[in-house]
Amino acid sequence: MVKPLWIARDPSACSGCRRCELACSMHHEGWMWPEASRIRVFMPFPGLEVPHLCSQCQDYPCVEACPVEALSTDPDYGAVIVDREKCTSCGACIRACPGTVPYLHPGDDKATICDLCGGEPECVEVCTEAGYNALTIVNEGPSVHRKLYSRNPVDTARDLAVNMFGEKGEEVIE
Amino acid sequence: MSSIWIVRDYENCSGCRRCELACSMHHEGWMWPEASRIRVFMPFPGVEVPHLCAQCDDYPCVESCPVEALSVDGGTTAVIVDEETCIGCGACAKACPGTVPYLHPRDRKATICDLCGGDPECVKVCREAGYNALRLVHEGMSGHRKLFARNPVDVAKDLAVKFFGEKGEELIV
Amino acid sequence: MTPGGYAGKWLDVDLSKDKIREVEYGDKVLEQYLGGRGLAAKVLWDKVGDKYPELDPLDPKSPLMVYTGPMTGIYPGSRICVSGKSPVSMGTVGSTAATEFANEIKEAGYDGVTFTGKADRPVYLLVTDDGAELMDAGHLWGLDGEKTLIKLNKEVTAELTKRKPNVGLWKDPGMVYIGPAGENMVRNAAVMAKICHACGYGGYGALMGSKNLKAVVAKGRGPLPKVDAPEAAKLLWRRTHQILIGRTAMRRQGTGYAGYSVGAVTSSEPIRNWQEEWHDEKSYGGPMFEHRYWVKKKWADFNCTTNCMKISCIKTGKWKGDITDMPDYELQAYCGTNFGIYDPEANIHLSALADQLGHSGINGPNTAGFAVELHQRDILKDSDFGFKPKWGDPDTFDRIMRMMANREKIGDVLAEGTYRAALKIAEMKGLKPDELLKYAVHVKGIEIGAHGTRSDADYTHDISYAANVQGGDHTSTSVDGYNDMSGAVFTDSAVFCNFTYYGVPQSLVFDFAKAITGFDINLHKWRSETGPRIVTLQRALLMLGGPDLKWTPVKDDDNPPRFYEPLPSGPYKGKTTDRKLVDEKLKAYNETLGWDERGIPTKETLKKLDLGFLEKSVSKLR
Amino acid sequence: MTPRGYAGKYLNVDLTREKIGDVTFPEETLEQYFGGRGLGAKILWDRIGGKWSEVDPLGPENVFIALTGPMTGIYPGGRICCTGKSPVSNGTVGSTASTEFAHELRTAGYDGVIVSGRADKPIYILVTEEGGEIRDASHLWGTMGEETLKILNKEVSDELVSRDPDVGLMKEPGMIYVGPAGENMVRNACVMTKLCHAAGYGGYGSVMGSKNLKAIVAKGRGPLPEVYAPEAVKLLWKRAHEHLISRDSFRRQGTGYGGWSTGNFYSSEPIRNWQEEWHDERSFGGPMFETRFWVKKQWSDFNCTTGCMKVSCVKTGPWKGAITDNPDYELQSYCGTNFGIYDPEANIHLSALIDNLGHSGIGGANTMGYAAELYQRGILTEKDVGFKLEWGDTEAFDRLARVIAYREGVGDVLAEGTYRAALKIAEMKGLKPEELLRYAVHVKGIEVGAHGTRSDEDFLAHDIGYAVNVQGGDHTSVVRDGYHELSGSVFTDSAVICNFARTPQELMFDFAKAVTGYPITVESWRRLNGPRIVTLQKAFLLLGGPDVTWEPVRDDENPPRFYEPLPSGPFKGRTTDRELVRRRRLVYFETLGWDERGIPKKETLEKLDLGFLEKSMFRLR
Repeated sequence: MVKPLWIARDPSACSGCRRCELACSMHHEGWMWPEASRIRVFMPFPGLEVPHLCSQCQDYPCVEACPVEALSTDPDYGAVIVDREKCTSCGACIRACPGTVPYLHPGDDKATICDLCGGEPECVEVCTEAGYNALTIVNEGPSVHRKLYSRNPVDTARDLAVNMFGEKGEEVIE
Repeated sequence: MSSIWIVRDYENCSGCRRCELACSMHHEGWMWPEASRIRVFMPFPGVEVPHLCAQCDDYPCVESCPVEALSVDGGTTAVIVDEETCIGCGACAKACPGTVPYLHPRDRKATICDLCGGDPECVKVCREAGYNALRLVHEGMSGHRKLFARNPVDVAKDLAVKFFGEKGEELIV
Repeated sequence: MTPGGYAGKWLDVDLSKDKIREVEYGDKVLEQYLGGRGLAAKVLWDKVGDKYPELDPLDPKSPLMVYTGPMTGIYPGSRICVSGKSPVSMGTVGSTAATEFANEIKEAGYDGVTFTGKADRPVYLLVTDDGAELMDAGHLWGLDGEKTLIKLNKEVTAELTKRKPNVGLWKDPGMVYIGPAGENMVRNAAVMAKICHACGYGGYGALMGSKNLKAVVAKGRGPLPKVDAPEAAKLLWRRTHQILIGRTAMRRQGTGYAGYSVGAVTSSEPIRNWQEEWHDEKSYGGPMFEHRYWVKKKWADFNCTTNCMKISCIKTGKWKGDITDMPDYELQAYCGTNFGIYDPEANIHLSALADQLGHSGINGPNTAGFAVELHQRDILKDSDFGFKPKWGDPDTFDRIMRMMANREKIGDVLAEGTYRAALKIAEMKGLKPDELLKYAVHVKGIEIGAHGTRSDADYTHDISYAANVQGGDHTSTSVDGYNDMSGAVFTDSAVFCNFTYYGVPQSLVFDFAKAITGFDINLHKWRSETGPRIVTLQRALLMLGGPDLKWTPVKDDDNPPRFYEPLPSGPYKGKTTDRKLVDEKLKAYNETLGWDERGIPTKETLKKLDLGFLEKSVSKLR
Repeated sequence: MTPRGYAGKYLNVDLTREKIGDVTFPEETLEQYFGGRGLGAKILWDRIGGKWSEVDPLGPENVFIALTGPMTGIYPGGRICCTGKSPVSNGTVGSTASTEFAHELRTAGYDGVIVSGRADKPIYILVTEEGGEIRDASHLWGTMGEETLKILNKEVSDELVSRDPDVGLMKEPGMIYVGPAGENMVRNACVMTKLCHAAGYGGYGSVMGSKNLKAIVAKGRGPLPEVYAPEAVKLLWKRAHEHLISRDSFRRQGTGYGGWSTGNFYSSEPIRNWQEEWHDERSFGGPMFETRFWVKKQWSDFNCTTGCMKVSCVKTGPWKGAITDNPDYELQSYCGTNFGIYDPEANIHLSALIDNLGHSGIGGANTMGYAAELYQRGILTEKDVGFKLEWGDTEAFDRLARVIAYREGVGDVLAEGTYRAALKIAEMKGLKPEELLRYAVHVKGIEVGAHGTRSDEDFLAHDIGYAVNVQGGDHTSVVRDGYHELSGSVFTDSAVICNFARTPQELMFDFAKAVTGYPITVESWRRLNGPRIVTLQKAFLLLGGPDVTWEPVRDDENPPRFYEPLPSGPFKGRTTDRELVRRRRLVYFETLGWDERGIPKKETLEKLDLGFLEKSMFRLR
């Protein structure tokens, strides 16, 4: 059984500091590279920051969609693992993902997906250190709700806008 | 003991009132919400406001006491009530900009937060539950503190507008 | 000497004669029935006795109990229990809701109130440290839940401040109240609290309405009652909270994510009056409620760190300004998928409306769904409604719920609850009752909670409702006559929240109960003696029933007909409740509880459980 | 080899000839001037230094420069620095604002954008890894800040996705833009970004407006520039954030609590155009903003954990839908107490309006307060203004802001900024300039920040703070002693990082050294880099022109009002000590190696490697 670990995310608590992007890219790429971070913070309108990362859907649509089996799931925490040699940058996993989370790496153009840092995500560390708790580790097993979190960040932002700004919220995002 | 203050973030208050229980258990020995030095008001369900002493820089309550029953703890800056001297006249409650002090249900003595001598119980249970509506900070005296001595109904009116927008203005009358 | 956890005094209010007395119950009765659901059934019998079958629940003589329990306020998740002869099942239901009223009335020095008689004008009872008094509620009659609460809050706080001006600020009083549905004696109306909490099952809103009792308000300044072993209680209090704080998913999602998962995963969610139980509408997922509508994500009741409650608010569009909780799963299902609605905003509106009108969020919409299915099957026509009802159309159900609350047109018939409405409509349309009862999803008159039995993947199975003395009440379903005796029967009698019971080791909870009360109370004794005593008493009252209907043993100890139709869709397509298994387990259940094969308590069992006083009436049933 | 910490090239845009190319600067220049405020001054000298006095700041020859610094994006609190010849002071100001535009530019491979000339129709510049391009902005011209941001966000995101469709979701671009005030060349208009962030001082919004330049948008996907010692930087980065996270009260309050405390504690808050500086209106206290209006309580800029920004939203009443930041202290005071307004809701509305119009929250509101005082004193009548302009009347100041932004009626005069408006109105009314300049609270044309010097209790502003500041009334770069502030605001505006994200100086300078590899120390910056930049800016200020040139010593002075005794509060009767200002001015000039009139001496110019200034400075001595 996959060890229970998931990154619970609360966009309304996100401050927009993007330290998760920096911590993640420093960990995986060796240097600050927001666009190569597995977690990217979208800001369709100032104040509406939405951390966007893989939710490890229990039916893994991206893994199913890959024509060359470059994607697999890690046995411990159920993260999606990308085999960068096999990946042909065709973008099938991007289209298959309900939230369009994967993207092609600006460096090697390969599909880039969160691997949960082997169980101790860097993004969660810097977020909890700063006390925002927009990202928190929860010891919960796979559930159907995870896939629901895989949404287009603009849709999440539209909801946040209404929650924060009321009626005006409906006008701030085209 | 460095000067401390309890930061209160009303928006995070869940309404569980464990602070009332922890405080009364500490001071009275048993669960007694109405004898807790911090009391959670709920003018409308969902709009909970923890109401406690803010240790104003000019201590209007201490000044107003006709029998000098109130004094200030030099270390924690908390207001200390001398129960023998207190005659339960309620002058301190009237003098307080937020009407925080109240007369103890048992003996009608003025009851005000003493910051548990520096390690407040209410903050502990709030932090334990992860709400952080009450946070302890080590900060010197500041004029801003007095601004937090507000009537909980006024605070609730503001919270209601933030939560519910226009509807918020009708909820707390 | 009052046992630990009890204030020691109960109020006995005769509304006809405006007389308020204080009564006490001996240690023996308290140890045998504890409080809430158990004590209410005993007090009901003591007041009515063998004339029970002739007593019309909505008659002034019918008593209404508003009871706490010894653990209320002290154990996490304090609730109030409302009970009496149920206008719906003719038995009794321990109907609970979380509200500060519960700990406030204990702080005022009372464990509960028993109402009898009927007030000549709308009144509300105000309980304070100085005693109880009846106050005029003329200006509150007819108001919806929200306005009632706002007005009462201000009025009572002002009154208390006037009486004791210089004690400092008065905190807000706790209260339970009824909405228009209760006032108009809609049979399954609820007793409301805190805008969106409800004692939903049993129809006690109608009972309050029948007594012209608009609300019961309490404000106390005393401590919570002393306990038998304070230090042990404090230790167990901390330990319990640590466990509750550890349950991250429940705290984060509450039941607000189940509107999607109960349908998609366990295929046991009511869809269009239970015609289906599976759906995969992603638009109805938890995040779609959370991001757009939850304005408060951690809302807790007194002394609870589960904070499973959330507050939703619609800020734009037609229903701008609607406020309710997340909505919790039962209303996400019944005011959503049960209407064929998968839009969170419409669901929040209909849930808020059900709460404001004072409907039970489960029973009211069940009847509304039943009515629209009758229209779908061409038994009810557009003329009966005054418009063309459509599945999935929020306005349809908005109008039906208002019509039911105000008893307008077909609403007057539907206000009698699904079972009686089915009988009445059969009469009106000249059809055989069974042709309508086919679509009525209820057990013993009580509309079933939003957990089906057909997929068998949910926690509700074969005899969960069939053997349940509280009929369709999903919060106290039957299992095997032993384990379920220490479930809701215990939590509804000690009166604290089910959600803070499951997930905490039962041994810890019973140690806590012992530390509080000092009674010799443990898991086995509760499962083999105290639990069965309460359930047997409830069974007797249920089977005595009357005056307008009586349940037939065995025949009515069954699931609704629909629960034997195969599931039409989803991963469990074709599966249904196994009737043979139901019969078998029902026999085993009766046997375990010492009832005969028709489910009537035997003479020996009554004696063993110290229920001898029932023998005279029960013997007539055998 | 690209210098460490730099992307390595700057985008050079000539709008008249629509020519776009890359330009680089020798490593020695980067080591001396670093970036932002410093490098901007050097570029300006190289481009138009020779004919500085003749260059019209609102003419095509002026150069609009948006620069980052080596530490931008890497050190907490990334910002962009806008500079050029200032239409307000005729000198230069390193005007910074926090924005994603800064690090997006760097990840696109550029350290800055240098724009000269003037486009014939409204355009905006898009910078990506493929380079810079000029795109039509006619559909954007005239839109308010919020609209511009929404439309551009969508337009550029769609464009970039269409160019590379299967790369996955494209994050939003970063952008700086101007509002109607900038388009209509209101002199002190600012460069806006991220809805409510502004490069407020210097009036560079009008410079963009004068070039028909509506916005500059950047989107990069590369890493942040390589640094000299990566491991050291990562360690220092962690320690810097630990320090920022430890400042609890500032993270909680941001500057949103200042609207009450600056007035009440320090008696240095502008009230009704600085007629008073003390107030005790509790309705304007921090909690009154926080509880009712702050819908987001920790809003941070790129790579910063201070989270001093907050998002406010007015949800009810006539101004329903107004969205802005806390407002930060400068706008709480200037768009609040300065108008005699103590209602948080009105203050949020006016701050949001001023941001959306593209006014500078300080400059624009100072001019509006000035007009209101002239109205109070009867110099400007209801006929002149077109409506009643009473203190505390939010509607009136709402209209006034729009009238100035669209240069309607008296707005056209007031759009020239407080100083020039004073001169013009004196002319119109036939009064002596002094009679009008008495109420104008500016230094070197730049309206003074919301920190008065009279109480001497303020934590920022004291005697010569503004008087000898080469950026005039700019409160973020007030002078302390010609020594400390050089390693303070001069450094942060050249490294282009946020003033509020300051950590202990050794940590910041170790960080700078680890990023660039240059042998920077606090000492070297205070003795060489700092004075060099400030002296170059002083030269620009002295050359001045074409319409105004500041008189040495006479204009190195506080505004007249700062010598009137305080009329109220605990420091009633106190005022700035003119004699102390005179003495400390001389000490300041001496510290920086300038003569007693503030003209840089020949040997100072040699020492600071500013020999190229000698010819023009000689003429002034």
